[in-house]
Amino acid sequence: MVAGLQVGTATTASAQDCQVSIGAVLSITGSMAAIGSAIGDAGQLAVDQFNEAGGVNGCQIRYVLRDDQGSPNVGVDAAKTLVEIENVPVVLGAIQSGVSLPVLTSVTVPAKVTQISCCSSAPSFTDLAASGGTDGYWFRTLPTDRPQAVVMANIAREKGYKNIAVIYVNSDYGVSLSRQFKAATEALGGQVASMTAYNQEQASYRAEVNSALQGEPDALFLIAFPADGATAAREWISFGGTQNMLLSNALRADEFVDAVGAQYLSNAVGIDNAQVEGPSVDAFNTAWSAKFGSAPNGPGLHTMYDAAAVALLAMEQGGEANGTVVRDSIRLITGGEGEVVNPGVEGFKRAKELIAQGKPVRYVGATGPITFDANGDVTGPYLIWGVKDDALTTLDTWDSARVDAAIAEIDG
Amino acid sequence: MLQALADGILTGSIIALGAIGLTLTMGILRFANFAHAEMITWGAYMALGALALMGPFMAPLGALSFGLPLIIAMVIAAVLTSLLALMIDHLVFRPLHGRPNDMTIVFSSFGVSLLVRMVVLLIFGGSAQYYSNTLQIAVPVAPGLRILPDQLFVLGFTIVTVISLHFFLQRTRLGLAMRALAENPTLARVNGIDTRVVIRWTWVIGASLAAVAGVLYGLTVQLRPEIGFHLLLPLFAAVIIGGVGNVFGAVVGGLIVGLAESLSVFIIPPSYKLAVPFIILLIVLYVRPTGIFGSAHHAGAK
Amino acid sequence: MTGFAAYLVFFLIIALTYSIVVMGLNLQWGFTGLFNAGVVGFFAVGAYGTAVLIGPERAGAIGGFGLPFPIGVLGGAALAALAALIVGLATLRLREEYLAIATFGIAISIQLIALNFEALTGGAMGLISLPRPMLDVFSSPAHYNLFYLGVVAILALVVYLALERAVTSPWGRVLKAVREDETAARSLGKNPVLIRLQSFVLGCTLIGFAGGLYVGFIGYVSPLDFLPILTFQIWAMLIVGGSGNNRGAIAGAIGVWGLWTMSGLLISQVLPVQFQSQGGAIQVILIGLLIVLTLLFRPRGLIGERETVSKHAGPR
Amino acid sequence: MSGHLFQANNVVAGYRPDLPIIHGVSMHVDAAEMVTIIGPNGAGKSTMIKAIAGVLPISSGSVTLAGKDITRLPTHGMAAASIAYVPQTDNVFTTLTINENLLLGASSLPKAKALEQVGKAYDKFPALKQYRDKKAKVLSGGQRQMLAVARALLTDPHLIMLDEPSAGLSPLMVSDVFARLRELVESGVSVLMVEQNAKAAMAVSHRTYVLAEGRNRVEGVSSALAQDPEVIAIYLGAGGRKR
Repeated sequence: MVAGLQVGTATTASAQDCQVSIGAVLSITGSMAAIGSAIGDAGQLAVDQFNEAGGVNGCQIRYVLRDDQGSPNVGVDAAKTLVEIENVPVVLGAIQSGVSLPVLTSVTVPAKVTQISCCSSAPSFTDLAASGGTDGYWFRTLPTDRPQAVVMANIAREKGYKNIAVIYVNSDYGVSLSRQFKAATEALGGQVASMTAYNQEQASYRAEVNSALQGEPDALFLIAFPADGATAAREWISFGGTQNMLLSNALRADEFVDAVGAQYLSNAVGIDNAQVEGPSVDAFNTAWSAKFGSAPNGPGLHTMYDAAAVALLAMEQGGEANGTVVRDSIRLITGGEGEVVNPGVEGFKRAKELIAQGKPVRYVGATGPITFDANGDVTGPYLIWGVKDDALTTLDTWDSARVDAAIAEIDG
Repeated sequence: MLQALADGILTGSIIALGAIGLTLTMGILRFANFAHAEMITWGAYMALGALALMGPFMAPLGALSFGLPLIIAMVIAAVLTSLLALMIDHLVFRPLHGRPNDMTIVFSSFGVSLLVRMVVLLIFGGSAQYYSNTLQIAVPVAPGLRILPDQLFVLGFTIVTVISLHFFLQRTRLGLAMRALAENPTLARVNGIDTRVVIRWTWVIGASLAAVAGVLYGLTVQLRPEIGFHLLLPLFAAVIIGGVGNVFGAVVGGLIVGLAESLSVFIIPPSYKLAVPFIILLIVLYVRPTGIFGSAHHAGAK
Repeated sequence: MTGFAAYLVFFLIIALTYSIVVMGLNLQWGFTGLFNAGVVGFFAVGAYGTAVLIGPERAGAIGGFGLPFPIGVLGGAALAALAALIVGLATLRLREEYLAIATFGIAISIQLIALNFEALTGGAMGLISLPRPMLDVFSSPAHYNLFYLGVVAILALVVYLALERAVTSPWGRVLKAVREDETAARSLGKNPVLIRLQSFVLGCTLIGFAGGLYVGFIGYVSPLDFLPILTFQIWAMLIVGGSGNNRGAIAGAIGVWGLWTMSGLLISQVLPVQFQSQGGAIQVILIGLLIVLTLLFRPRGLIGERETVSKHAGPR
Repeated sequence: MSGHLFQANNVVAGYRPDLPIIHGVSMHVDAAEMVTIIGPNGAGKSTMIKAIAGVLPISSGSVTLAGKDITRLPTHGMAAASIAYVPQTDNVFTTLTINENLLLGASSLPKAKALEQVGKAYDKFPALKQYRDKKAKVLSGGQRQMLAVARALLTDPHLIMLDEPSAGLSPLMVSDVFARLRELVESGVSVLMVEQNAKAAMAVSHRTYVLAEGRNRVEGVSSALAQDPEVIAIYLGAGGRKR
């Protein structure tokens, strides 16, 4: 604690004469605590790298991370202090849609501050943006649930699963993804045996597992976060459930594989929205491993990094730390035909040079190429992962074209 | 159905263990201790810490997922949980005893429960942990019924504990003194019973049972700082169903709650399962506030 | 208006909303000695009740009546009263701690309903795009916040004055009599159970009313708004401010909420990111310690009730 | 004055330290003596006996037994100090068996000695033996009083204090209880009791204290006081009827 205080003071003291802050509201404690602090680290990594590359407009960037404790009233208050007291032009976060939404509607949009979430996947944001409720200040770096559900339904069809049980976390994420999956599966001629919701942070999900087992399913689609997901998967396997498992994006974490046991996951197939190939992804993965000594396997790391990187590049591009300028600059540095820049100190240096020369930049991030649509949503490529030799491996990739084709097949 | 019955009995037996400790403290110390559930959490985590310090030195016993180290860890956890309970009693509950509003002490236990949970969170972190990472596969014992060897151990251990406690309360002088104190503290003192000593032992027994419940619970589920908190309502429901102060009642109450929770999934979605103890509690309070085995003395009625 | 002033307005809206909750709890605990362990449950009932009554129509859902905000808030408060009546009738004739246990239980159950009864509550997604009263009238969000602060402040003042009148009225004296000496109250021909029920239901009505005001300000309601920690925070406000005193209740709401937000700010400033994960736990520990230490060393809080009543101090 | 078995000097006591009910009462009991405390309702009789039995705190004054100061002794220490106390109501553990009730009375003794004493109690009160393993709630009022006295005697106390032993009993039972107490005194035990039934109590006791408003009012030999016109007028007028 004392050491911590000193470190904190030292960091502040070493800042250059000018400083800009960017804010983050994440669940460091509370129900998302297990994934929250690593996501916080991902944001910090981007900021550190950008500072090393020279900062934004010559100013050092201060990364102000606030804990929402998984609770909207705390999150809204945290965001309000960031906006009013820290004067941040950008708020990153939150993790849960239930926190991001009130932050958006009652803090960032009224204050004309840009909000970029790494992790909130609820479809309600798209509706809100489409109806003009966000004034364009809302962005998210992870795709909505729909494409994920469609890809997953396709994989189930490829695998020949006919009768699939769905166990999902009872949160906006789980509810939305499970529904989209059911619709997509049924559109593709498959059948969903049962839909079982579970409440977070329970010590046991035996009742839910028993209930899902009733329909004698030939496969399980588990939509969960790593800790709860491991409990559910362990009980599922323990009580004789099939090892033909489909796993949602949030389960791509070493923690999950370790807790369940790799030997039970040889038939499991998971999905994630990060691209695994290409120099931009490698640049992030290498930097992460160098800094934290482990592979960046966990939900939200790539998307959080990109959220922070996009915010910083937009601040550089816009030339001033102002929410509206950032909002308008984001589209300049993501889509378009500019020179590709990658994550990492070198990438950011190059971007700063190009921006200084007035040349267009196109950021290709830890999740691959990013293009925000009018509602602030991205559609991205997907990767299909599995577990081989006790470790997460990539089995397949779906590029954007393939995803779009799959969606088109269903919308037919 | 069969599986749900078996699961209900197993969950019920763990609730019963925790509820015995709660019913004893509620009966003898005369207040609803909201921090009792946190004793369960504390005990479970102390065993985890003890296991980590001991390191693996013996293979699991038979088909079970654990060996002697866990039993030793359980004893250590019981001791550490007793110490925590005595410390809390000394620092908080005893000074508050006799305040004008006797609910002050109940409320303070509410605050204490928060503190203990957060300290566990601070020490051990919020992520889920297991005593053993190896996954145990349930053994099919009948069509539609699978049981984990650990669960059988838990059931057996609970039965042995309940019987031992019964003999302790019926056959020993300390047990007799505890029952006397539960009925009439003044008369107990007049009879030469040092109630402070009995209260101390009550904390030790209640906390040890909570620690054992925590360890056994932790065997079949994952450890998280909230495990005790989530058991709080089932525990209170079991105590009130069985009648406050009634050990046998707490066991039956625990089984009723466990079975009701487990069987409820046939009627309502599993996500409402946590409300089941509350519904039962409300019904009991409306129909028979003294609980099934409650005597008029410890009755809920004023 | 930006910067600190804007934050202060925002902060006060929330703090004064909570002060109404604390005054409701004060009626129950401070004046009647009832331990409500499910404050957040009744707050949630008021909030959801309001949201359902004022919210826009949703496909395949119950509610969406689009009623005017004042009717919504009163409806939410009435629903909270109903929930209190159900719990109160079951427990108030029993030992005191049964109320504590039952209120604890109903808070958990209400949260489950909020999370799972999607047709009514929007489930995990919550209810969004709730109309905020008179939003169109104001030119900027800052002005609107100032207006809303005025509304909340006036309502808090009205509640304060009404409660002050109530507790000094004959009814209020009976309340205290019931708290102090039930047998004596009974011998005066007062039915203590009925008196306690009145106080409990009225307190929960106020708590529910504040829930409605919260919804009107945030324009959104989700199960995450009603985590059990809020119950602790409200209790800390009451205990620290001084139970049995409505001015203490208001001071406690502002003080503790300020302490809470400032400690959060401080933790984010001084703790490096690798220690941040402990920050929330430290904040909660501070609240817990605040409650326990105040109970032990300053049982009447900062501005407590003047001691006019007997103490039944008995040896253990 | 130091020759008395039991002595209370200027005792001030009450339920709250700042609101004393007893304002400096003194009394004494000699060996093998039976002493009664009477007084109108609210005189503080029960408070007095509770205070000297250690159930209520004494804020000033002193209490000695056989010359030893027992003023600040905790309640549970009284039994070991050879004082037994039988409360007026709730004086048996109704949820425990008769045998367990008796065993509890011997809590301050070693286990073997306790069993021996319980055996003796059955010899002394054979009527209790048939209920040995029954819960005490099945007993009648008189039987409960008998059990309470039997239990109080298990430690062979020098002094036994009783709070209204005749309360709620039929006249026949009352005389039986008083006869029993008289036998005790004859066997060498001292008795101090509070009584509403002043006439009957004074008839069996050696000396009587009359309390009023928490103070000593009158004291003296029972037979003499029973003739005292003042006492008769105030307390015995209608055969010790309640005010």
